[in-house]
Amino acid sequence: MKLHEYQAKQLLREAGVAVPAGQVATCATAAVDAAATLGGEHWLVKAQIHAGGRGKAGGVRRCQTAAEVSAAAAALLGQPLVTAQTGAAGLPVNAVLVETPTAVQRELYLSLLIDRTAAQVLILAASAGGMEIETVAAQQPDQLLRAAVHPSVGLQPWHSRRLGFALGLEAAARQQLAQLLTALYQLLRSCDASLIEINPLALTNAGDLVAVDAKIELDDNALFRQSALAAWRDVSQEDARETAARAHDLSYIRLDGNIGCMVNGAGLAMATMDLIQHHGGAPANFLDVGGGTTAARVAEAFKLIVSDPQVTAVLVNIFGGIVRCDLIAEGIIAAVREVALAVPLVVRLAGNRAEEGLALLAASGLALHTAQDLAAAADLVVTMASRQRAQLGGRE
Amino acid sequence: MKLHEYQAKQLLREAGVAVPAGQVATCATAAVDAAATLGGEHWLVKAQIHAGGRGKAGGVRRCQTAAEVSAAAAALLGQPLVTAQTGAAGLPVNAVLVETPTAVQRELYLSLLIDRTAAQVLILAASAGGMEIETVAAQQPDQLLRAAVHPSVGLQPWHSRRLGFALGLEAAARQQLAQLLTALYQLLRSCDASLIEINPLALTNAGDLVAVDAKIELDDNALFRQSALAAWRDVSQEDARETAARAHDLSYIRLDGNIGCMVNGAGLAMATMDLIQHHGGAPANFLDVGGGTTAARVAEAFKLIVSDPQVTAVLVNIFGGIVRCDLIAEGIIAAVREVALAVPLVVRLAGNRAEEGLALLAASGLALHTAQDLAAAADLVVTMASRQRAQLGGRE
Amino acid sequence: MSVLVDATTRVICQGFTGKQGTFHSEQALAYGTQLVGGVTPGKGGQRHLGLPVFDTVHQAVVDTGATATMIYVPPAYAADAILEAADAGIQVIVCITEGIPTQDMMTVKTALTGSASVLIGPNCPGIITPNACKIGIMPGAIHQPGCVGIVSRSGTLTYEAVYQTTALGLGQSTCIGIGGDPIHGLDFVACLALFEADPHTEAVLLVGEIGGDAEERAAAFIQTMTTPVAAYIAGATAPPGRRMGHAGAMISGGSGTAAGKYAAFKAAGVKTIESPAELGIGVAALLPNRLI
Amino acid sequence: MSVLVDATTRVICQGFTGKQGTFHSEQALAYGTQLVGGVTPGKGGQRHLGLPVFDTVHQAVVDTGATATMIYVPPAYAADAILEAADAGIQVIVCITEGIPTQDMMTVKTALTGSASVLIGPNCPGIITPNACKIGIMPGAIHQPGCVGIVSRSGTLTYEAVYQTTALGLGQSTCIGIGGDPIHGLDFVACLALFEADPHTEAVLLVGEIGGDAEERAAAFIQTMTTPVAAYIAGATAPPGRRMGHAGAMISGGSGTAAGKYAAFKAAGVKTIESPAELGIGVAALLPNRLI
Repeated sequence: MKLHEYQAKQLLREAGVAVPAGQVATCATAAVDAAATLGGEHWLVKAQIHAGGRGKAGGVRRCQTAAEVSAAAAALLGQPLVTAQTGAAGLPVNAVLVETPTAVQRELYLSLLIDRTAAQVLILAASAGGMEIETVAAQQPDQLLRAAVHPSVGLQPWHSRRLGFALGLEAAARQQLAQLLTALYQLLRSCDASLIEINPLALTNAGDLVAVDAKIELDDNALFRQSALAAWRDVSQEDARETAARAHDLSYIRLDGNIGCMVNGAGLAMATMDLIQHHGGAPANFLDVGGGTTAARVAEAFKLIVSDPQVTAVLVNIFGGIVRCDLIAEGIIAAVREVALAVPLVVRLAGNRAEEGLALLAASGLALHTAQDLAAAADLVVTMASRQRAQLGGRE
Repeated sequence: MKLHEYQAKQLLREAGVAVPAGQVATCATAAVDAAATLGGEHWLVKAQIHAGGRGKAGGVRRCQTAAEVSAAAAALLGQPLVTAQTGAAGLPVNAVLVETPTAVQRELYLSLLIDRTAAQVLILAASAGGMEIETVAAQQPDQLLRAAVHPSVGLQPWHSRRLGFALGLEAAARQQLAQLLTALYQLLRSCDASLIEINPLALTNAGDLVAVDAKIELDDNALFRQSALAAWRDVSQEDARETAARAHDLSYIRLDGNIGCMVNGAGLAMATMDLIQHHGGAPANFLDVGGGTTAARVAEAFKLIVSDPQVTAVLVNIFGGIVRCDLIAEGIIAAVREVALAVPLVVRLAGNRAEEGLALLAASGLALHTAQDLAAAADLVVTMASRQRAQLGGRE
Repeated sequence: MSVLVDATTRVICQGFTGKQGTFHSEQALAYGTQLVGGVTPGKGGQRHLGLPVFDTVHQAVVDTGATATMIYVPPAYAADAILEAADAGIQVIVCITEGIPTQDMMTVKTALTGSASVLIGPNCPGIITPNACKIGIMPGAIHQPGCVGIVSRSGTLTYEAVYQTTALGLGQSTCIGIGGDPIHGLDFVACLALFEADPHTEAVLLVGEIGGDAEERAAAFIQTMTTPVAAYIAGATAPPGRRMGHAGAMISGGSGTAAGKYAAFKAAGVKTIESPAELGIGVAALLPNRLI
Repeated sequence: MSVLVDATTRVICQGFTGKQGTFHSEQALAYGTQLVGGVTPGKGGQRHLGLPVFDTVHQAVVDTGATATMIYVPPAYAADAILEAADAGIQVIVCITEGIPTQDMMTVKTALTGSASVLIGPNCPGIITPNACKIGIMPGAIHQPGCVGIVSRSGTLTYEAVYQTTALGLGQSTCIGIGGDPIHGLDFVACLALFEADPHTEAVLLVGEIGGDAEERAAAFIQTMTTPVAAYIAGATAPPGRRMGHAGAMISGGSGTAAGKYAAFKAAGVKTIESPAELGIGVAALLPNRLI
């Protein structure tokens, strides 16, 4: 789960990390009030969305008057913002952060994340602040500094020496870095974050380290014990279908193709997408109906898939492990009738009671195709999808 | 460094552990006041010394009136208390702890210590409270419960389940045990304790767990960062010579024999004691003058050794590694003159400039014996010591 | 004939009396697994499915001699259950639980470093040696004793691999689902080493997926093996930056892609399988004498 | 010819510009150790003893290719120094510092589990391969290249062992002082395994002392060795419950006694030495063809 910049900065501020003075606003009037409260002669108005690349996309505006603040907020709020990271539709801006600008001497990069291979917290830092860290890693790998934190000892003085000296910081800034790292490590652990990224971390003209931008991602698996943070979830930043899917314990991700998929198991779901592509088609979605698949869930999954107008055929691929394929078949029959499915459907059932399931489908009288073999099912659905698309094309 | 029971209980109380109501007193009047403050009809008056076995030695007295409290405190305070653990001289009682007795249903044993081999905190527990844990380990090894705490995860719920169920505690007491263990583990880590022992841990008639007695030992190496606790050191409980030795960075331990030893290095000092015994003598002390031995330290070491009236001969065994034996020889000459040594002295020097050192000693005109070989030195000092003892015996 | 578990393995179930624990314990018993008891704190002394229930793993081990455990406790308690099993001396710890916080697994994994216990999972189907010992949620019926070792980060996709190798008559020596979480116990390399040492495993089918670098490390290890390995990677069509169901299955910052993993396998001379429909025939190609 | 360090080992010193670091760096250089630089945070870029000073171990490793370090920093900073060296990829970390808090060493030891770095010490004289590489505070002059591997928990008592083996013309392959603290890095078993694997170590002299069970574990390991081992234990006359100088040298609760350790060695068929005057002739007895 991603946090907004203003939420991340609130956590940082509470952890004792220096962040620019700022206030969040959801309307232009509030933005002007915020600027007045902050005082000074310059303000930044920053669009709050769950994606980076805002600067280049016009999502961060520098203002010198209240009128400019008002105009900036009004221009940003209520509109989708398209950045290099959002996709073509962009993400809605429902809040802006009004901040006092920071007088920056140097921009650094700093992040803490969980290194899955080492099973340790990894600190990454680089002199090149403001750049994407992946770009630094690709283009200037020797500029990327790493320091791993062993869980049994936690953060040690050498971590900040290692990074502070390598970043070329003076003694006072190294001291601030030590405090900053301590605070960030504590925060990462206490809020079950999988990532805390400060980019850029500014070394100000006054010689202080200030978190000018901040990104925090939380471990979804740990939200059960982070209820205060879980309440900060902003579903407006997420795909509506994916949110709806989650409500039914379905794992759904929208893709660019036209063949809808319903599969049990994440690995098999990915494999099914690959299979479709291997056979010349393009998957419209990832959809894992989960382990204990029920007829009700199958119905919800169907609704989700066909709610996508790009879908011109559907492939259901269920491997009955513990779950019985005949029960799944009943669920499919009911769902197809309920949603009045208008596109071709290929169902592949294998495993536990697969033959009984396939027989039920065949006997249902529905216009669907069945298969027990993966390759055959893929060939069939790709063919069906092209035919359907051609027909639709013909109707246009 | 050992803490007194009342000090240990203060730390426990601050950590949220249930301990009996009590007050420390250093005179009979204060003891009576303490009893009055505590209220009730019964009090325990417990001698505060750095040793166990107080109960059987009369160091814990049960009183029913203020007069009894006064009498118990008066009887204990200012006197040495001899227990099975103190040695024949006993330890001085300078304080008593006046406590409200606990209505005990069952007595348990619980301790946390550093397991050196596993490099983990080890929790020990046993149903047989009040017994020495070594006795339990020897006589009822299957009654001794162990649970190790890995530093990367700290205390976990399973620790208290493991111990709580095995100790036969009911659900409410298991819950209390979980809180108790959490508090003790935190305390051990935060105060650099090498041992926290609650023996007995009482399960009261009311079903609560109460620390009826408590023993805490701190890691001497960590006292530099535990200044508040280091100030609790009670030198009255330590051998005066050992305390004096520590002030000069000497490591001294009084033994029962008659041959004083001065050695550089702890291992070589133990080996020298063993050597003396191997050659038929008995060492009077362990004395490590340390690594960077100076003439001044050698002089202090000499004073310490000869301040022990049992010493009838002295063996100096210095292996000159980095330190120069000729400088040590000069220190020995000065020290022998300063303390007007009245017992035979054998000096073995080896290593860096040993021959020069031995030559200096030979040229000093002092009545001392030299050797470059360990066995020869040992033979010589054992012979000298017997002869000296015989002469002293003759004079008596 | 197998790795880690066989017909003599004595197994307990943590979370024994819960819904999941009960169901899969019944399945394990029906399959013939030597399930010897289970653990549910507070229910010690009771009996369940005809087997003894214990309050602690330690007591279960003392009383039953169990050396393996399957864990079906909720995510919030799973790390604790794993650590309890390790402390009690359990050698093979199979954690089925899905949704354990990553930081819990981080400290657990550290605590198990250097331990004698092997952790399989979490968020995995478990481990099965056909007709001998089933510890997990996989359907027993699709398995068949045989010569292919299967190791996979996935669940149902593993069943697909099993199904296809069974259909071809190859069967499986042992199948290990190592789980889809970013931090897990046994990794590909460890499983490959076990299969390499097993004289009855004639080929290994590795089923990987996008995210992390476990497949890349496996590729390097396979170069040291004599047993042949075929590998399939799920997620060639997955978009970057999205978590594909499994917490661990995500391409981030351009690393962890299927293309990169396939390239690593090809560079290591590993037989790669491009379609999930060809898992069986892919590994069969390594065993020309096996197919009739 | 030696274990862990030899004439090609490139060494740095942590706490380089301090009094101890300076003195023992001079001694190491005089002995011929390939000391290639040192670390003192804040003094990076300076030169000391003609060698470069670095702010961090990482920078020192990058610039000098060092694979070993000797640490002379105060106790409060020593754990941090060890961890910094390990993270920088130093293979042999020798920590001389005495007085490190036990809990610091507890977490450090845990953090090094599974690491590629070997820790010697703390509170130890260090390691020396005669006429090749001296890392520590031992007097170089008493050593002589030879066939006896020496491993010891003590300082000056190790010198005594060296002195006696040199006097007999046996010399030493490598001498390792593992340190007198209750929690330390390399233990007897690890050192014995290294000596066992070294073709030039013909016998091992083990110098133990009271406290802990390291000698008992060593006795069990020696039964698997082909290289003969002689063992001496200091502290036969030490009273129980007293810490004999070394933080680790204490008999507690009747365990860790010299008698118990001797019994373990005898039960394992190890040659035991009862007098510290016979360290040399004790190990020489294992090498009948060596003495003229």
